Amino acid sequence: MFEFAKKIINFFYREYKLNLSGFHDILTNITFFFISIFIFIFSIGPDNETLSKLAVGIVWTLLLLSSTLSLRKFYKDDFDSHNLLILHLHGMSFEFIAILKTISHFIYVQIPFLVSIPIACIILNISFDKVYNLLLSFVLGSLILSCLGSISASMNLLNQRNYLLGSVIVMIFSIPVIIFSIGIINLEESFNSLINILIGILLILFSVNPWASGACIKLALQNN
Amino acid sequence: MFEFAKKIINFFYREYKLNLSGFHDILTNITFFFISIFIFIFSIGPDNETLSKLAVGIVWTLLLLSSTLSLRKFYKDDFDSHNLLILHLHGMSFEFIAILKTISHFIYVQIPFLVSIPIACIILNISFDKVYNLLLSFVLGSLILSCLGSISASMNLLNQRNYLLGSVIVMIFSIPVIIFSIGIINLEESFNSLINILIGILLILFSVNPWASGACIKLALQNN
Amino acid sequence: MLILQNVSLNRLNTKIFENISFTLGSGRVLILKGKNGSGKTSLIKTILYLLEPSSGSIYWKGKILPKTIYDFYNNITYIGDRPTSLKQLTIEENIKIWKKISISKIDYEKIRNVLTILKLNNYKNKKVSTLSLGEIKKLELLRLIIENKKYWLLDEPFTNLDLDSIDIIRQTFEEHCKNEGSVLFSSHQDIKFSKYEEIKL
Amino acid sequence: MLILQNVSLNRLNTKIFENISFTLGSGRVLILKGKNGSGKTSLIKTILYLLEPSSGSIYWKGKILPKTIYDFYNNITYIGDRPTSLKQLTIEENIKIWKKISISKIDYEKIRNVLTILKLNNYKNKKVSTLSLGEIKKLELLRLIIENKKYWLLDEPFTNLDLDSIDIIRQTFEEHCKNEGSVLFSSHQDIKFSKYEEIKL
Amino acid sequence: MKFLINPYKFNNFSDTLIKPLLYLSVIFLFLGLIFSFYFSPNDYQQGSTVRIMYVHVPSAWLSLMTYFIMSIYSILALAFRMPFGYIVNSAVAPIGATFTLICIISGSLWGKPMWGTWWVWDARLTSVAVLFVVYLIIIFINLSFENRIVREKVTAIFILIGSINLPIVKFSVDWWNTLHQPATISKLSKPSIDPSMMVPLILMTFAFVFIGICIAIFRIKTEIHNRKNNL
Ligand code: HEM
Ligand SMILES: Nc1ncnc2c1ncn2[C@@H]1O[C@H](COP(=O)(O)OP(=O)(O)OP(=O)(O)O)[C@@H](O)[C@H]1O
Ligand SMILES: Nc1ncnc2c1ncn2[C@@H]1O[C@H](COP(=O)(O)OP(=O)(O)OP(=O)(O)O)[C@@H](O)[C@H]1O
Ligand SMILES: [Mg+2]
Ligand SMILES: [Mg+2]
Repeated sequence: MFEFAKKIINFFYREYKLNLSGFHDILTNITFFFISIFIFIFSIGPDNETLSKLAVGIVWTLLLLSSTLSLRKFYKDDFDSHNLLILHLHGMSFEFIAILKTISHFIYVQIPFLVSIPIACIILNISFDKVYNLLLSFVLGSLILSCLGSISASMNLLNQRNYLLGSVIVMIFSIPVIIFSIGIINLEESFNSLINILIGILLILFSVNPWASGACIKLALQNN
Repeated sequence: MFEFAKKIINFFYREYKLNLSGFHDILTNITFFFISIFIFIFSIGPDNETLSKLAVGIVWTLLLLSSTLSLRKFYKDDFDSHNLLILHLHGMSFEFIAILKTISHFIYVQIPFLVSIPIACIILNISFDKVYNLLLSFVLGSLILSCLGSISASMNLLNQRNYLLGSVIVMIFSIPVIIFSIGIINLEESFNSLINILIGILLILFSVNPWASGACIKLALQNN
Repeated sequence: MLILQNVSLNRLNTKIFENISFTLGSGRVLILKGKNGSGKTSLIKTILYLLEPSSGSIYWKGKILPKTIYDFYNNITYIGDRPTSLKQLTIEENIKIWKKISISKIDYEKIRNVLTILKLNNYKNKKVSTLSLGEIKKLELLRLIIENKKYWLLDEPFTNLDLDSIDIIRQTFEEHCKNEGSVLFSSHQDIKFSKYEEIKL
Repeated sequence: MLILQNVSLNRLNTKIFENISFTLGSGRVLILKGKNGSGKTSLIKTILYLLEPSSGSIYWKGKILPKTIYDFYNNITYIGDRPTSLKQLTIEENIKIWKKISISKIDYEKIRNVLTILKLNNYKNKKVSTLSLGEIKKLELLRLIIENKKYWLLDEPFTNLDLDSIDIIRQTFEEHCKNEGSVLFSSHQDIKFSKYEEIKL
Repeated sequence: MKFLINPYKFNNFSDTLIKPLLYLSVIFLFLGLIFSFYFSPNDYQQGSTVRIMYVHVPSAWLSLMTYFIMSIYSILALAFRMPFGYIVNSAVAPIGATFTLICIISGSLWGKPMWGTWWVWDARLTSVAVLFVVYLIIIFINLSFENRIVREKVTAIFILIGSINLPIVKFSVDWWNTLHQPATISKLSKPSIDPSMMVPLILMTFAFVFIGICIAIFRIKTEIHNRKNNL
């Protein structure tokens, strides 16, 4: 049991080493995020009211788009260098690897974003009482995106030709998520029920993800 | 002379094989573009007026995104597999390779986007008299982004210390370009002078790009 | 003890190998030999049960394999035919990661000794991407020492190595066998062991 | 004719090799030998002028090198130590790309013959990512035939190959030398040529 | 009805079926075109643009129908392990996509004179656009994944998840108030449309159905043939 916990910690240590040296990817993402916000401000004009009305939607879309930016790194590098295989031989089932990878994607890729959301709120004139709801929905949403990303990135291992397809699949599945989360911020009365729906989606995805990703990784290893 | 032309054509043949395994890859690109627009609309809301105000910003963001998405493929794969070196040994200077790569990035990554812009105009309610100006500014803008992308991707090959220079500063460079181009659509009077500024930026970048990228590639080959 | 019984493998509907049987007990060296494309790498992957044999069965400690797979994994070190070290990190960082991943209790002194023997000690803080091919291969082989398992499965461990290093590795194998370990590897080169068996594919 | 005169190289302020001099004329086989990390790959890259020698000079057809570099490139085929074929494409597609890139006038019949000799003919429509390591290496070496240049520079051309294939490649080298070609390669293995020189690094 | 789930039976049965179907589709198309251009009245509001309806509505129905069929076959394939389902899925998806595209194009051609724009983002139109994208993704998955088993499973699962969109397309006009026409013809009770418009509509619908079935048969047969040779 103790050894098991140690394994998990060590996995995250490894991911940390991997992602930190690729820190420029995270930076690229964040820069993309802010530049896009600027683009919108310039194209709308600094009219405060429309801006704060649209702000949440814009932030959501940007979150989604930039998490598709990092899809390629999700499994590809480790797969190509056979490191997924080595991890597996150290007693982690592919399903377990998928879970850990998803969590580490959330920690190392999504969280830097979540941190920058309050700043985005300031720039976009979102009122501060909404920030709490916003953050909660974003945390749930980005966990969902991590799960979707894991599934589609593992599917992309089987498909060396068309890597955008993974992004497209993630995006079409995230449409309902976006609809719900936007609803959360606009209709404040039904906050709890909508959050519950989001949590429901998250739970479903979180339990489907290991099996789907694990199966894909296994198949990819057999074919390569 | 004739052989030289042949070399260029064959280079593009190779790039074609690398980038597109078939026509459906281009279609996937276009689909990606449209789904992104969908997602914007789902999150911003279907109000026609705000939409047409935001439309140009949306398209610009997506253009920026698509060119950052493909940055990794720009030189990295060919560099890692030593193919850049092989091309060089076939009599192409690194500067020349950079020019050809930039053009082929424009052709195989940006053009599929540009083709879908007229349709995007329809679904985003941009009035048709603007389409010509819009397309002109997008063609210029995406050429500029290709040049910037080439520089940043080649800097990323050096990756160890210069990553900040690589991705982020180049993205910041794209801000003035975008501001100009958005201005082009909104202020119709000064159209010509703004276009001229864009052309100026493009010319500067187009002549700087081969030297900058070529030097980076050469340095990267020495250090690797 | 690992036993293969009449194992055959198909990939994409073509037969790769047929009716392979052998036993890998403690203290033994097995060498896989065969032409290019004869299926050495595939056989090793089949033993690891990454590829499912199309017929025949593999036994580990008397039980049929997929059942006791994690116990099996717990007793082997596999080093494949391509480098797995992380290129953007230094030798030392890679070793640290491997130590953590395999929860190895080996002390750092011993690793340093091995590094010195392999002549890698001077490059400890060099990034893997700036090493020569042979140096990378030697770094890979270090995993054998770090993980400290009983069964070693290796795919072409001697490529890119110079003659001295080959001899060091050979001696390591022999020593491992004396300590009741066992080694299975594929190779195109002729390496002389005091006691070994060959499997022709 | 390629002449190296007292060439030395530093990388990251450490000396890699010093005062190397030799001549590569037509009809000759030069073999670079040396331990891991002794600088064989670096020397070949220096000859290609990808690394600038820290002292000494390289002459091509009597002229100092960086001046006539493209003429030099026009006369060599370099095959490095890692595969350059595109993994997502088939063998045939790769050959087609190489033919186009080098504007080679070789007819397809000849390539097919070579493929048959190398036993790759059955895999023509298989993707490179599903080939075995040796098969990939043989595919790489096909570039020698496609480009049809006089000078061949190769970095460890025999790794991963089985004995038969090594012999085929060796014969190809010998034949190339008979036709006034010349070959420079690095290797850890001992390959017997009828006439060759060794350079120790 | 075995031929609907067994590839060999299908192959034999479709050989006898294909000729009459071809004749039928030509006849119905001919009649339908004649009726819709000469024997149907102009609408008192819409003028002659109402004739777009005879293309728009059948193709809209068929795009939904095709997807529904694909969902059924996905269930058959996944739950009852009938590989014929996978064959149908990969053969029929492009047909459905084409119908959807026809629906969208004819709809926007109709929308310009009626609503003043080519496109609005109301629930019906948006959900049809999503349907089209779903079709496209199904096609792409079929083209990009090399491993056949993976490809089939992924497609089938994707089709099933995407079928959530079907009721949204169908009932969006009832659930939200939109610009788009609510169900008038396909209402369960009594259709509220003039019979003189009903006749060409029905003729055209049958023409589309037969054409669709013919193409589907051809595609399924080639798919079966391909699989036989690859295995
Ligand atoms: C691009 C825009 C459009 C799209 C994507 C679209 C989509 C659809 C779809 C999917 C259906 C089938 C619904 C069902 O089976 O219940 C349908 C039916 C129909 N559409 Fe459209 N439509 C569009 C534009 C229009 C326009 C502009 C008009 C006319 C003003 C129109 C009139 C109708 C009518 C009358 C029906 C038959 C409704 C029924 O009785 O079931 N549509 N459309
Ligand atoms: N992923 C794959 N899918 C289909 N066939 C494959 C795959 N990988 C290898 N093969 C084929 O299986 C055969 C055996 O390959 P394998 O890699 O096991 O050979 P090997 O004995 O290791 O050869 P080498 O000595 O060249 O390394 C080869 O003909 C190869 O083309
Ligand atoms: N990019 C680099 N930057 C700095 N040092 C390097 C770089 N590449 C190689 N070296 C060092 O230069 C030395 C020579 O490397 P080289 O690759 O030339 O050796 P080699 O003789 O080819 O060895 P091998 O037989 O293992 O292939 C090694 O010690 C290596 O660590
Ligand atoms: Mg092998
Ligand atoms: Mg070397």
